[in-house]
Amino acid sequence: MFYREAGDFKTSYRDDSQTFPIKFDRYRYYVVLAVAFGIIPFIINDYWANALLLPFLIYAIAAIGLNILVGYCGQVSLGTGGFMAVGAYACYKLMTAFPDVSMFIHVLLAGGITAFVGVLFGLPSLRIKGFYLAVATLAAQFFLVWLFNRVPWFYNYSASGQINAPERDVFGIIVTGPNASAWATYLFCLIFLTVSAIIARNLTRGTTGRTWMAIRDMDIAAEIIGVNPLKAKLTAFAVSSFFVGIAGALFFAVYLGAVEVGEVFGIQKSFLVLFMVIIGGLGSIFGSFAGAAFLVLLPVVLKLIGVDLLGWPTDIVAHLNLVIVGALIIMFLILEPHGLAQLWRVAKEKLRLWPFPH
Amino acid sequence: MAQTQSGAEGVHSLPALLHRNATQFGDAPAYREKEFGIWQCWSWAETAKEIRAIALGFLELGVEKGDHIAVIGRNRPAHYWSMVAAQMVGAVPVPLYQDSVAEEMAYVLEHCGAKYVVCGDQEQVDKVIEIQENLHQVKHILYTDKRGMRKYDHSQMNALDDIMAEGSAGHARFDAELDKRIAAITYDDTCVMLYTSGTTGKPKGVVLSNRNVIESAKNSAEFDHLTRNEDILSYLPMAWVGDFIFSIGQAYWCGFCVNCPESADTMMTDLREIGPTYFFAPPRVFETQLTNVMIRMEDAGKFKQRMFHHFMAHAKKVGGLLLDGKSVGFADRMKYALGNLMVYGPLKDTLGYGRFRVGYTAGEAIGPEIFDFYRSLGINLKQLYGQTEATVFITVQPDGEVRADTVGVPAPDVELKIDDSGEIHYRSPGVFVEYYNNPDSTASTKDAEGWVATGDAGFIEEGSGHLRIIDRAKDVGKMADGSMFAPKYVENKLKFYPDILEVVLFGNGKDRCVAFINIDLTAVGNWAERNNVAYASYQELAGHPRVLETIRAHVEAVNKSVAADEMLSGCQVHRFVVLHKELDADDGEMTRTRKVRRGFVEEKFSDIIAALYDGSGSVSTTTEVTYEDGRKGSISATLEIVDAPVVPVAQHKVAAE
Amino acid sequence: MLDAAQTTDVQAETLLEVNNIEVIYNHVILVLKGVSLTVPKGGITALLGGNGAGKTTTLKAVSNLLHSERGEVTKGSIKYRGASVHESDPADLVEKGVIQVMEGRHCFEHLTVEENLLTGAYTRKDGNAAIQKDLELVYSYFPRLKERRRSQAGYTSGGEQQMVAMGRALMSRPETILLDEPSMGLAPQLVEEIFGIVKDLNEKEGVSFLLAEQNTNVALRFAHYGYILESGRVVMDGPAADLRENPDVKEFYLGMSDEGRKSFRDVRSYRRRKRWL
Amino acid sequence: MLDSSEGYVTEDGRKIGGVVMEMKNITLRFGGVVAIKDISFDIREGEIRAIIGPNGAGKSSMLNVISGFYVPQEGEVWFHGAKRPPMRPYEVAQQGIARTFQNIALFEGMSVLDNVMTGRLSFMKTNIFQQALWKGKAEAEEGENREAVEKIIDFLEIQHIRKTPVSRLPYGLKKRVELARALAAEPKLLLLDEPMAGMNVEEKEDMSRFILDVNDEFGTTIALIEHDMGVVMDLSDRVVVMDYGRKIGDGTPDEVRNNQEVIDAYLGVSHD
Amino acid sequence: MKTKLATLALGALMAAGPALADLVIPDLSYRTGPYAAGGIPFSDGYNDYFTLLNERDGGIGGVPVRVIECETGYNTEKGVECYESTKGEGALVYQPLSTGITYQLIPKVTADGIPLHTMGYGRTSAANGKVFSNVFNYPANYWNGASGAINYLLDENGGDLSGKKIALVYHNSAYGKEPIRTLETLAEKHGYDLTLLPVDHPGQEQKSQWLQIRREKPDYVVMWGWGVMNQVAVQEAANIRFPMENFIGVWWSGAEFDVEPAGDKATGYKALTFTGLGDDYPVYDDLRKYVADAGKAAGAGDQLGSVQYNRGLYAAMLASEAIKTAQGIHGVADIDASMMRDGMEALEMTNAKMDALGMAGFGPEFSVSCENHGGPGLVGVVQWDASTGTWNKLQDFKPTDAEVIGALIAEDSAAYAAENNISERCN
Repeated sequence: MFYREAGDFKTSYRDDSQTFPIKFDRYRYYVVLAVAFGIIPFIINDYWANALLLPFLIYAIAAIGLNILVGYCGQVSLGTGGFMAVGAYACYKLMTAFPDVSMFIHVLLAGGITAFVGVLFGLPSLRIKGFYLAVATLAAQFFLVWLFNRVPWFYNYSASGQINAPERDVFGIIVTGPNASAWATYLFCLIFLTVSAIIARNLTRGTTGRTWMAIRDMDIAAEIIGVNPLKAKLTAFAVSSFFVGIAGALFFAVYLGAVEVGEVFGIQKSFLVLFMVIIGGLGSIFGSFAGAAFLVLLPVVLKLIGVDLLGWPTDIVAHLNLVIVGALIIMFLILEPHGLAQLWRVAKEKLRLWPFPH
Repeated sequence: MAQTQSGAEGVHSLPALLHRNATQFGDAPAYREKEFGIWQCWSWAETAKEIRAIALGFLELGVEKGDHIAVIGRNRPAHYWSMVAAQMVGAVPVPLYQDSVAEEMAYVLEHCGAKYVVCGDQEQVDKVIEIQENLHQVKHILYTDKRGMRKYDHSQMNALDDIMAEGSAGHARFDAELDKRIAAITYDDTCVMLYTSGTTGKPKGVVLSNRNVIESAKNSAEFDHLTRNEDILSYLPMAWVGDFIFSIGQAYWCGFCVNCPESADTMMTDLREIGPTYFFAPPRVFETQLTNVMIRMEDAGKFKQRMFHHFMAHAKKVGGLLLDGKSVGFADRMKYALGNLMVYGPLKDTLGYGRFRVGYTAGEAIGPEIFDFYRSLGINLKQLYGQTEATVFITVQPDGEVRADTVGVPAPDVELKIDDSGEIHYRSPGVFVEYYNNPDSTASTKDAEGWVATGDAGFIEEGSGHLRIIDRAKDVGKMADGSMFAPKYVENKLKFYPDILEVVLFGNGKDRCVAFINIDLTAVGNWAERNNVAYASYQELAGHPRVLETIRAHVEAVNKSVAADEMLSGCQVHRFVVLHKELDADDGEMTRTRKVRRGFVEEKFSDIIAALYDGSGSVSTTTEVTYEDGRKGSISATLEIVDAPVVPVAQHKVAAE
Repeated sequence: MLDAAQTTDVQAETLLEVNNIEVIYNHVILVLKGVSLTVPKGGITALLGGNGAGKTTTLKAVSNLLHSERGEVTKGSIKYRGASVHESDPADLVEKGVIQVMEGRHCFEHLTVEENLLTGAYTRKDGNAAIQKDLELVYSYFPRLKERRRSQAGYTSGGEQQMVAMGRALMSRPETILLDEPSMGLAPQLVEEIFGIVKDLNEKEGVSFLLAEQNTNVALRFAHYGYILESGRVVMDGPAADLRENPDVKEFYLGMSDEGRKSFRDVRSYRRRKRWL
Repeated sequence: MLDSSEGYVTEDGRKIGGVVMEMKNITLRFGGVVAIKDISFDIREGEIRAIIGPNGAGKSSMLNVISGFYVPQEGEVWFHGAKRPPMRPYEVAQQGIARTFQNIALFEGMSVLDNVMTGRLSFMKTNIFQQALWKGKAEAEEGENREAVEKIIDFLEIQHIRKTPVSRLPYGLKKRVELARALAAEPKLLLLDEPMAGMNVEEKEDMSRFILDVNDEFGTTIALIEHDMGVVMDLSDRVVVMDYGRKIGDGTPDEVRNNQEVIDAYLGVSHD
Repeated sequence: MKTKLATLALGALMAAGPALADLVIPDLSYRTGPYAAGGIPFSDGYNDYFTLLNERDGGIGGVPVRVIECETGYNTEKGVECYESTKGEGALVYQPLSTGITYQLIPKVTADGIPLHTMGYGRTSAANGKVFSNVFNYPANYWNGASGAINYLLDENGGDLSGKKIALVYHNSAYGKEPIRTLETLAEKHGYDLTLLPVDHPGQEQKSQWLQIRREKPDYVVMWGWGVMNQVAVQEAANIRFPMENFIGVWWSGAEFDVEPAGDKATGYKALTFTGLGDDYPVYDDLRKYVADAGKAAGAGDQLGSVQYNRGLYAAMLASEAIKTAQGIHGVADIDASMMRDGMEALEMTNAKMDALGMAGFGPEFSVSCENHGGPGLVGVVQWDASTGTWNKLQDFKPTDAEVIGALIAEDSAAYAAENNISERCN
């Protein structure tokens, strides 16, 4: 009903293949960007940043990464936690080894290293598919966590095996450590998310994305049109791991500040990100955002309502939380197997047709 | 009068206007066509180049001055260009209805003696080839769509693209000749020849001069303040004067952009995409659209339906007033604004009228309900009254004086007079030159002073000066008892019901009136679904007792309202049938502009008319149908004849006398 | 009108009655509008029409398989023996005697032919002996299957898979079989063979068929009554013999012109307007 | 006539060139089952070559050999005058051989447009970094290829479903989209596996028109498997007949039609 | 996007509560998840003590205490969320009862100027007040624990452990890894063999570790476990008939619920402690009167007198005493976080004080200083008797190897200081 599409026509393929071909969507996107970059940094506080926005932004990056692999390329992965850990530990090693280098570079390099590791663990995907691949990535998850626990070099031989993010900056603005201000950490992550989303969108709408989707939908047919399955799958693993690695680095360095690999990057993280992708919608960038928002914010909202508003005991709320989140996930899977993104699409379609029903 | 002028702003012809546009605002869009998934776009400068290439190609083919070049195809830039290119080389473009069957087309081609034909696609080429077997006059066929054309003998046939390429390649040889021919065009040279698809008799070729077209375009454009920023969607038959004047006359005069849809099927989608600012459509388009709106809304949820009807009721109350600039209370304005957000805005947008600035409906009477519906949404839809012979414009409705029951005031430079018999006559710079090769008809239509008889009966309303049309003068007759028989009046009343698509009323010289009715398949089909009436085909639905019952109720209601009119109370429908087929232009029952050919129908279905008058309860009939390729088929059915309640009129008569 | 037109039995009891259904996919895409049809007991009723006309959707609406494809019947009713099928799931319908044989066959590839057939008897509770008897019956209709009873279904040819699918349906002792595109991808003789079996089953076992078929020629030779669907609507219906003689059906569905079969080399890029009247 | 290595001229005047692909004594076995037994035939440049035979005769297996899914145990595949080493299907595709499948192998989760765009893969030269950046080379390349694809979409008259997800399309349209995808690759040799399956006459007529146009206008060599004898007889220049993995006939439609062995094994009565 | 905005709006609404004069103590508890068994009694004790002070004394120094409970589920991310959501309320001190969360919070609290009390857990080297200004881990830390365990074994073995084999079964996390370095250093010093047996979170799966123990037959097993890991370990030990007397757990592995599931077989199992046992203290009379019987007990109210309940009680007592000290130092009743820090740094726990609180001998005597945030590190040993269902004291609070621990603390904190560019204070 808000859509006004009359006169919104395309005279070139460039216009037709842009991310938001509909004017209204495009404006809405600009507004969201303007608010995210221009308004939120000025009103943000520690609570918003650390409890809501940072986890949302970082999980969104991870979800985009996983979505590329699972949603676009159809390669099931349960190793997200492990790959995030690679990003985190790579970032930690870089931060401590090269203290004077910009944090920005560290995070990017951490992503790069993770991409490399991702490719290594993606190699089996050539021979194995589906459930078996899931098991293989699960093995990667356990192996990586074990590795980071086991080899003291990774945690600089600290007594507890924990890694702690020292204070680092980008162009003189502190983005890690306790003295980083909320707006700085927020913007730092937001930039990574924005760029990740744009890159993911560019890749998925172009040749690379189509080869991924071709492999996902029918690998035989993909081969017959000339897709080299090895290349397609490994690029998906690389790009996916790159994003996941960045998310891991940010998760450790900017959000938590200290990480214990088994707890933070355990199998439950893999599942959490996978849930985000599934609930958000496989094969949808927007879905990655929606899924991350849903799973990050829902518990907080439930807690706010349960504990702060209704004054219920924390444990009851915590249990209720689990029940409600679980129920919602199940409900979603039943009612809308294509996730929030599909709901969004249908809603959008309805609004575009408004007031008509079809 | 403008008879002595040498051309508006010094331009004598469409090629000259094209040159003006290409030099003054060459980068502005001139044509768009939806093809290959996007709107392909040509600026005025590019257009000028393309048209020149076609013209050069024509010269290469050997087109002589005064030759007729027929153009048969859907609305495409290349076809419009061909027409202008034809003018450039001094030839006369003759656009034809692309859905004509070969037989019809043969008459026109023979009558104008076209030596060259620009065809849209294989279908048209096939028809021309078939005609050529008997005609042997066509020297060369050009076609725009190459699909399927590969295997044809190309000795007398070419793709338009190819002759453009050839023309461009040989431009050195023809440039001078072309420029000479362009320069030689005068203001009173023939601009175009359009065949009227008369409801009676054979088509007549109306010759329109550059003066007719440019003056009419200029006057009408100024009347509605059209600018070169307008976008129009060209989807009406190219052979119709309306399309010519809007898509070529006004477009060249104003320099606005002509958008061509991808195909007839995608018209509605394309309409929405383009969102024209200036729009022209016969009432049928609006009727169909409104029917669709109502049908789709009926499928909506309860909440949406209630909201829709609530706000539409409000729009009915104040929408028209707001559009006319009348004063409306603040609360009503606010509510209208809310309605605009929730209903009118999105509705206009989905229909494609989001950018609608001004638009016209013409060609037939539009139902007041329908007309008001669009206006209440804030769509500035107006009526005009016109003819091919007048280069469209006779009367138009000025902003703020828009009413459903009149057709407005005389257009600029148009003079009107009503003769004693009530027939409307006019004189204007748009008055046609002649009927081609038909001096008798020319003389009987246009008198020496330039007054043209319209063939319609009407009167000028006291006070407002607006023209009101009663009916086609020729159709008005007398009943056996001497009372007036005005079929259009009754037919229109019936057609305003969404269920009824077409009506033909009979009764001239008889003691009572009977009618043929076509149901609207979309509307009635939807009603059937809602009411769990099963049907498989049009014929079955048309004969369904419940449908007949519904139609009977409509007829009854119309009878009541007709009875209230003293003059016409004799025109009540006593009996009717719902026809087993839709009246169709292919079968000759309608003109290509979808006007009923009363005489033809009367003759063709004489058995049914006889049954209507002889009191039988049903009639079995077999009807011939014609396919586009000329082959005949037939359908047979048994039709039930329905008696409709009539209001006794005796008292009225007594009272009247 | 329908009963009178039925060539087999004027008084035939109506088994399936589809009344004015509308089907919408994904909440917004309208695929069927106002489709009505009836299947009489002991009849072979054909649904004809092009791709996307709604034949398969109609069958799925009857067998309640739409949900898996995000479709739903939003209007109208479907009754089997007078009772609405809307509430029953596909498995219930099988018990009521309605079974669908899907397009593209859908055999259990890793099971043998015989195992595949036996899965069809899954809902039955009348004991092994009866099932064995029916198995023999199926083999009597499909002797090819008997030859290949031990082969894995995935390794049988397309025609055999179609037979397996039909045989499996028979094992549930259905009263009505909804048959979707039985001829697809089959060699000409096989098409004849399959339809011959349909006819046999219909005549000897009294099974009623509602079949969706592209191959109008064959379908109209074997069916008693036909419905032609276009763009989600029924545009024509009538006894098969009548339909075969209809000039439009001839032109558009049988590929016949006045001069006999048209060559596929002489096809035009445009097409005559259909005048379904 | 057929023996001339220089090609031949068809009844309707098309010139058929030299041998593009030659199958020499191909034998293919799955375990103990022989799917193809010592079959040889050739495909000439510009011709429409039909492969017919009963279900299970090994026709699809033959196409799978040509497109690299199966490597025959015996025999040689010659392409453009050179013996072809065993290749992966994507390498075969890169050599200019495109195909469609009997059971349709489209990418169900993608729109029609994207499906056809995948066919342009071999024309995509930008690397992943350029694509991530999008602006510049990748965008330009996308536009150019889109244009090519739109021509094909227009050619096959599937404009109206351009942005529809393939999964929503009925069978017949999917077949058409699959053909579009194969054409997008601008193949030298096009293999069609039952292009007319599941179509009514009207749709078969369309598909015939497309196949003829592709062959004639683009000069594409076509090999097709089809059951509709009307289509096969009308469209094809030469026909190979297979039965139980053996070749039982090879020649012009008329020759094949009158071959007693073919009639017995496949045609049954003559189909006209 | 819409959900997000709604949440933000809701969050803003929450944050804007009325500002009453009160002492805010966040309780980052975990009553759910695999560690709830320990989290619940601790949190109950922590809460109940403050309730007691409010009910009986009207708060501390006349200012009521407001405890904000926030469920972390022992999860670091939720811990961060709890910290961020409560710190704005004027939180005085954090007691997360999780080493993982402690590591997140150390930099944050330092930046925010809020003290963090990690009693007997957390980062051991935080005992060095010169580096860790806002972190306190008195009265004892892990390295005290490790040393205490070894000391006890030394006592049992007449001061000589050379050639003995000791296995460490530990939770494979920062918490479990903490004692490793001390045990290794002590191994060098005392000549015993140390075998490390990590158990992954949550700790239900220990079959392979105990198989290894059965194979290698260590003389002693020391355990750093938490939550469900403890009971599984005790059960497994019983299953392989490992002598319970030679099995000694840290204080977090020495509660009733850790041993009860193993039944009689658990008898003899030993654990370290730094708090008193049972409910035989005068303070319990008041607790019953003002809290439990008044229906104001936290949780189910059934944990009174249990080991971890007593720890919670003790932690709360230390906090309230630090508040009193801070009130004394600054002369303000409604203190803020930085005053609280001063109070904690100046905290002195004497027997007399504890006596007055009705908690005589509940914990060791100690005092905190600028340099030393860790207290004296006195460690006691208790032993389980399944027949009575009680823990019995084997050894009173005794000092640990300050020399070794001190050096390790200095080393680790120096590394931290270097990494984070912290200059030493208290100079």
